[in-house]
Amino acid sequence: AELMARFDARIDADGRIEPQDWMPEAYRKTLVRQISQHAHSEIVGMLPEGNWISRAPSLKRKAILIAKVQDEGGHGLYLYSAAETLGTSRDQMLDALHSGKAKYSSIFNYPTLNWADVGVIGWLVDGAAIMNQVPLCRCSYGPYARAMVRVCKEESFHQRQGYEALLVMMKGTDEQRAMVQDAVNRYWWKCLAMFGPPDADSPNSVQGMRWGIKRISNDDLRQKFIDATVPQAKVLGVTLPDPDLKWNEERGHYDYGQIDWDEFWQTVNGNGPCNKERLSTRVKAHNDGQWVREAALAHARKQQQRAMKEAA
Amino acid sequence: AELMARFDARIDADGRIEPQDWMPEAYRKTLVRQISQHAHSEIVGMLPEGNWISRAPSLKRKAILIAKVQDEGGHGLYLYSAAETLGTSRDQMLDALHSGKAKYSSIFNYPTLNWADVGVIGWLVDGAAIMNQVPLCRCSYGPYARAMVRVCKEESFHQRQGYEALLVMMKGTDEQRAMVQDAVNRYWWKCLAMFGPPDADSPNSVQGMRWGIKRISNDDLRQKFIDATVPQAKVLGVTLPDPDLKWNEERGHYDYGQIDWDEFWQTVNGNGPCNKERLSTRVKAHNDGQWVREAALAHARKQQQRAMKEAA
Amino acid sequence: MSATANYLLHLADNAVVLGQRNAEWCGHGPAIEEDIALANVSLDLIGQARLLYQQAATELGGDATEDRLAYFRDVPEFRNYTLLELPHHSALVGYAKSDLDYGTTIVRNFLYSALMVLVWERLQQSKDEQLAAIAAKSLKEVRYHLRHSRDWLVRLGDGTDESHARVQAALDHLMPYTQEFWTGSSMEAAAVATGVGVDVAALKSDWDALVDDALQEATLVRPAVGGYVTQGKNGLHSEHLGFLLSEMQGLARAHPNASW
Amino acid sequence: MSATANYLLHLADNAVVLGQRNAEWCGHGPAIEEDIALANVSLDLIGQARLLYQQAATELGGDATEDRLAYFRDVPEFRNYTLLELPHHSALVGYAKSDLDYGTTIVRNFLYSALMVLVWERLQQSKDEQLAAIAAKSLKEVRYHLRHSRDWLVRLGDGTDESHARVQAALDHLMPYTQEFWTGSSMEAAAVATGVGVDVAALKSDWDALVDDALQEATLVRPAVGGYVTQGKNGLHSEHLGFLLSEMQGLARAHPNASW
Repeated sequence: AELMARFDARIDADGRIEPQDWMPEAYRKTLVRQISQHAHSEIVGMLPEGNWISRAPSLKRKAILIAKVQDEGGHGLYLYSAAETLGTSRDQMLDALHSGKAKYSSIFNYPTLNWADVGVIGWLVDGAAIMNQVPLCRCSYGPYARAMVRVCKEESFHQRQGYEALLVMMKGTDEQRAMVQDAVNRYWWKCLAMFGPPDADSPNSVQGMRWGIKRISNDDLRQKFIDATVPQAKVLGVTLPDPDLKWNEERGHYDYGQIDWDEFWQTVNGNGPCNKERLSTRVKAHNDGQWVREAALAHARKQQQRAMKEAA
Repeated sequence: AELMARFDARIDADGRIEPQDWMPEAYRKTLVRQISQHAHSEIVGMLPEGNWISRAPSLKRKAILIAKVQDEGGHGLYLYSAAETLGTSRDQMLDALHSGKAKYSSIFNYPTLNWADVGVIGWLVDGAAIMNQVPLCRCSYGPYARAMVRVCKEESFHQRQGYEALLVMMKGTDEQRAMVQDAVNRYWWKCLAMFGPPDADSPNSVQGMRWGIKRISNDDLRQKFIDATVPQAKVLGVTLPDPDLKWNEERGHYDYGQIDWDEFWQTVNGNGPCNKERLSTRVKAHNDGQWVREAALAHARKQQQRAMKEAA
Repeated sequence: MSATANYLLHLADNAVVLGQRNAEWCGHGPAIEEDIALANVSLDLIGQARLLYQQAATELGGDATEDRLAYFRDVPEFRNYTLLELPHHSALVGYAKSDLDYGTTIVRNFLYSALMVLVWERLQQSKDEQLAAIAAKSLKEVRYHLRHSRDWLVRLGDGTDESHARVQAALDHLMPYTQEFWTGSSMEAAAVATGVGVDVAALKSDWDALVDDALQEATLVRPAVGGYVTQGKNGLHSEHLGFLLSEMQGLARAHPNASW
Repeated sequence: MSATANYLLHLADNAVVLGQRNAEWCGHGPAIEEDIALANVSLDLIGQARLLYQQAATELGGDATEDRLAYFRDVPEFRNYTLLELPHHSALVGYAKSDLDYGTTIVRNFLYSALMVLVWERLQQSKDEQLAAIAAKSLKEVRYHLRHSRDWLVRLGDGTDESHARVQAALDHLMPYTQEFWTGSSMEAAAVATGVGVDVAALKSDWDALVDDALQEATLVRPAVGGYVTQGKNGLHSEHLGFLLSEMQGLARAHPNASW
């Protein structure tokens, strides 16, 4: 009870909880779930964009895309490390992913169907992710907060690169403009859903707020994202596929239409267009790589034995 | 000895030997080697052309190419059947192929590098094969001779199709003409080598001639092929890559340059550009298909048992 | 675009995409007989595609030709069922290379042929006389495709433990994609309205009977389906079609002014 | 084409083709660290290719640009070593899909990096100042590539029985392709004559020492080589390059007037 009181006081004072500190089991569990889910999203998120590396239409864009996907792998690594400070191993987390117990961001269960998807993922998907993640830089758990500072910095860079790639395409041929519009049409609503269900239907959020893990509500973040994105879409010259989207002078915000939550939950629950492919691709990579990982372990053991022999 | 005399008499009278007839062991062995080698060539020969099916530049050409490759599979089947009449099984022959003991036509150890290769294989490779094979339609062994009648008919059709495809390309763009010339440059000399070493270096031929398996010498066939092809090349508008190629009024034939027999033997002996790939592709197909063949056998056995039960 | 042209392109795209996939076995089949059989299926499908594209080109007029339609349209313009563009193995992203699985090939050919015997049968009465003629020819071909794939489905299902497991896995993987057959589309509705097309949803019970009968003989379990319904026929494809078309169309597009 | 441009294209094609191959692991590696490492190698190689193509474009003048050189040349114009275009598994025809084998990837990266540390080192003294500058930058990168692939070569060779067998098989498969490094070509001779290029044959004993040292530590046997010597650097490639380029160039070629 004394520990709990000290923990609560630290949270209330906006202080940081560190790995060696005592923390309630529910706090630990919530963080492990959230951080590992975030790590899985980075790793699975390499696939839809990776889909276009071999076909990137210029060497510059190919290099930018490889660098971006590589960064996502790096984010996955920091985040797995952050989760490991809470006493769970990477293998445990990967098992949970591969067995379907752990989730990852549902946005990656949609296919990338044309080259503009890569730009739109940078602009809108990373944009939405940043909105979600910036508040996490002030999260109460130290290692997660610090990982998020680095992640957000790189994600902002990716977002700008994505937007810039779309600007170039919109200045190009009719076919290029059509690609961008097609990609925006397919991704816009899915991005709005990335902020999670409406606050009224999101009971988990309260505890998250209390613990300083979640700082802003789903609906507030969504509104902030829409308000930031509409002017960017205008500059770009694309139409956001929502006839209800218009400025509300009174609210000082953009109004927007109904999100298809049924489709969102279908996808979250495994019935999106690419859920099976994404997961089986990860499982296959893991299984196919087993002999490589085993070799590395075996070699390390042999090295150690040799060192011990020499020392003896 | 009486059997041998009867066999010799039949051969001398240009009669046919049939599966149930007595034949000398060496005759049988020679035929098994030659027919199975021919069958293997058909099967391996599906690979270099199959390489372009997915990329054929029009649906018509795609259909023609699929039909051609399918015919080659069919030729392989008749020829394996013809060889089986000599008391060897398809499995034994395939084992010999897969273990590298049996040979196949060395021409298929060269890569197909542009679309015109498909046409050139039809025109020159099939053309050379027909020259070699037409005499086999009168071969002393009945099943082989009959198989060859059908094979030659289809091959002539393929040759005309190949030539026609090249004619269309030569009437097309500069790039198309360059493709045809490039393919002819790469294939011409290899096709001349298809007739085998010069008669002076080809001791096996004598016995083959005696037995009515081989009817015309390597050099005579080669000359016949060259004499037939040069005018076709002129019509087509391609240059055959041999500066020594010219009409010899006295001989009534075209003279031609030196064939690189060293390169020929290197490739025959396993060191051509694609020997390993061709063989490992066949081996992989065979191994990967094992579960399918086993399933078919298991099902057939079950069917038989069910039928026997019902009958009982 | 006219309802008829739209509908012809749907049928043609189905045929060309599955024809392209089946041809991938050429030289790699489990027995020479199967190399030949699949080449034959592929050849029939390419032949059907040619007739259908030619007819669509006539409908469309202008500079449309069979090859412009097959080689110069992009992914979102293709109207084939998603089922037909999948690689010959279970779920994996498009660029992850994997091996050819004969079970997957057989199951797909079976599920599609079972539909198309019914479709072509009805389309013999299409108001579009050319399409009716194509249907009569295609019906004969697809009956053979159905027999071939059904025979192998039974062999693999009733064969060894391994083959049973593999073909059941392929069935579990592919069956959900057949949901796309039965969901309506404006493209199909328009063709049905003019008497050119067939109402595929009305064929479901016949298809179920064909499938159930074969699965029973093959000792396979029909998986329950649900979840995501693919929409390839509306132009919304999987990531696989892009790779298939890039290989198929590359040479033709590199030489847009060439004749072959 | 000038000797320098020719030689720059050889170096650039090497880099872009191997960069394209290494990137195929992205999302499919045996551990996230390896996904990142191979993406990094790929990124370095694409970066080298860009600088080299830019320099070649300057040499060539006219409408040459880095992307025209990478995306609008055909197979016979590419001058990369055949070794670098092979898929990540042992010998199979180009269109036979198969799995990625990490042993093959590591052995190839090792054999090539061991050469290129020597080549870039010498090219720092190239008479072409731009190339000398690119060499200085590339040398740092390729040292990392060599360390990464050598470390894994040792781990796999000295690891388990399975990994030893697999990496030895990859070595046996790939080593014959290194013969292409040492056979002369007019393209290289011309560049050596002007002081722009390096005489690769003269590097063989240094390369042998690097390779033998690593193989010994990895407990691997260096296979004897002989037989066919590939000639990719002279434009005569394997069947694999066509598939690699068709995927790489397809989108760019479908939109020849677009900027990206």
